[in-house]
Amino acid sequence: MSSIRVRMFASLRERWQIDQVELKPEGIATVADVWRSLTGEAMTDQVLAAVNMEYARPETPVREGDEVAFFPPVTGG
Amino acid sequence: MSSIRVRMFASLRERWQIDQVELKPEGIATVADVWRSLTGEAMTDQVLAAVNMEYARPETPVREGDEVAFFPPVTGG
Amino acid sequence: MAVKLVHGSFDPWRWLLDHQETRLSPGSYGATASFVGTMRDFNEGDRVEELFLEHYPGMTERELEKIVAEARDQWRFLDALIVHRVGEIRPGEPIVLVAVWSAHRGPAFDACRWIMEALKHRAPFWKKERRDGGTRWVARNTDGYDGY
Amino acid sequence: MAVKLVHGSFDPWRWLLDHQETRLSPGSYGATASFVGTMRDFNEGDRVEELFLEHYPGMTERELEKIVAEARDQWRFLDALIVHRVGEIRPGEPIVLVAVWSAHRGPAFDACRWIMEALKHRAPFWKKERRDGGTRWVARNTDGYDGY
Repeated sequence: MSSIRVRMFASLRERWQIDQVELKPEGIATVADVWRSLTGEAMTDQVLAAVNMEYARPETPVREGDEVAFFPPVTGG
Repeated sequence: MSSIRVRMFASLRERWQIDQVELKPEGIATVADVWRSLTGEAMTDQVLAAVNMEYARPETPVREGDEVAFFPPVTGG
Repeated sequence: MAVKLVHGSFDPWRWLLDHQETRLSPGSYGATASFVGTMRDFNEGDRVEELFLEHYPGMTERELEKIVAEARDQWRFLDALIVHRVGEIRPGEPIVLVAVWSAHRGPAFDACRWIMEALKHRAPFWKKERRDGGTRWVARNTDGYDGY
Repeated sequence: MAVKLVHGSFDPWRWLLDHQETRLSPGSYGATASFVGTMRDFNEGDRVEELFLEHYPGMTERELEKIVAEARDQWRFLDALIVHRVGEIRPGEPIVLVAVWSAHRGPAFDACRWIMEALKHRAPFWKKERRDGGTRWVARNTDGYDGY
């Protein structure tokens, strides 16, 4: 069975020491579930998320095979 | 006694066949007077004016030694 | 701050870069907003063959300098450059460059656009177009905020 | 329409000109609005020695392309170019170029600024600054319309 790939960027990657990790999909239904399973915390507005490279919300559904990313507010340009 | 220098630009120069002309200041108090003495007409909003290279209005005073210019709406850029 | 009228074709990006390299200190500005107006070969459905740009020597420069000074009263920016062609212009050739350098992007965008609109509405330039062998004066500049 | 991420220093005016010469037909566009963001050597009063720009390969490009597509839904323009640096950047070096070509100036100005704001608020880039030997992530981008 395929897993969920999770990525973290910038300050979140450094804070949680996670660059990329594979998660078993059991018990995971949403983006918020992914975050909680990795950090033990609830998402705040300082944590942005994407599913398959599209912006997502904490309640966005996550399925096996998805790539879920977490990152802080963007600061490009 | 010094005269008033009058210049016309663009379509006005072509219409009135006046590039530059010197006017005696007698009987001339305002920009509108200058225009009327050259064209016999009243100024319309299609005629813009400057006195000494600053935008002026029909009622702007004109004195001997001044340079008065008439031109159509500007179309640069 | 610099205002230049040029006869003959000019490379706006060369002017911008030269100004930047000679007048601005690297690392001092975070934002450069610029606008280049170019002669199109069509206007209102007609093919335009050539443009002649008349100006009022002395007043044109003065009005452009006044416009830059008024922009400085409204926004905080480090430098601004206006370059405008006069004389004969062919399709595809640049007519005008406005560039503004500032620390942050807000004032650069605001001042660049405001200067360009003020130039269009106040600076004494007049365009005469040649179409199909005939010539005619352009009647009026359009509003740059109407978004068409 | 083109979106490019570049590693290492780039010349925004060279990119703009190359795009214009290869993608646009001379005489077709009357307006080119552009913005260049450059790394300043000071931020909030501190000297910044270096910047590191992280991005999300794949999503960053996709988000930039989406921004250009959304701009096209709102304004009529002929072409747009976004070039953005990633990796290490030194003070005085350009970070981003946004350029928009259109027939008239209104849409060029509007779309260029809107694209730049959308990029600042949505495109997945993250800046880490080095000051006095230490590093820190930049917390948040400021609003480009507040005019400071």
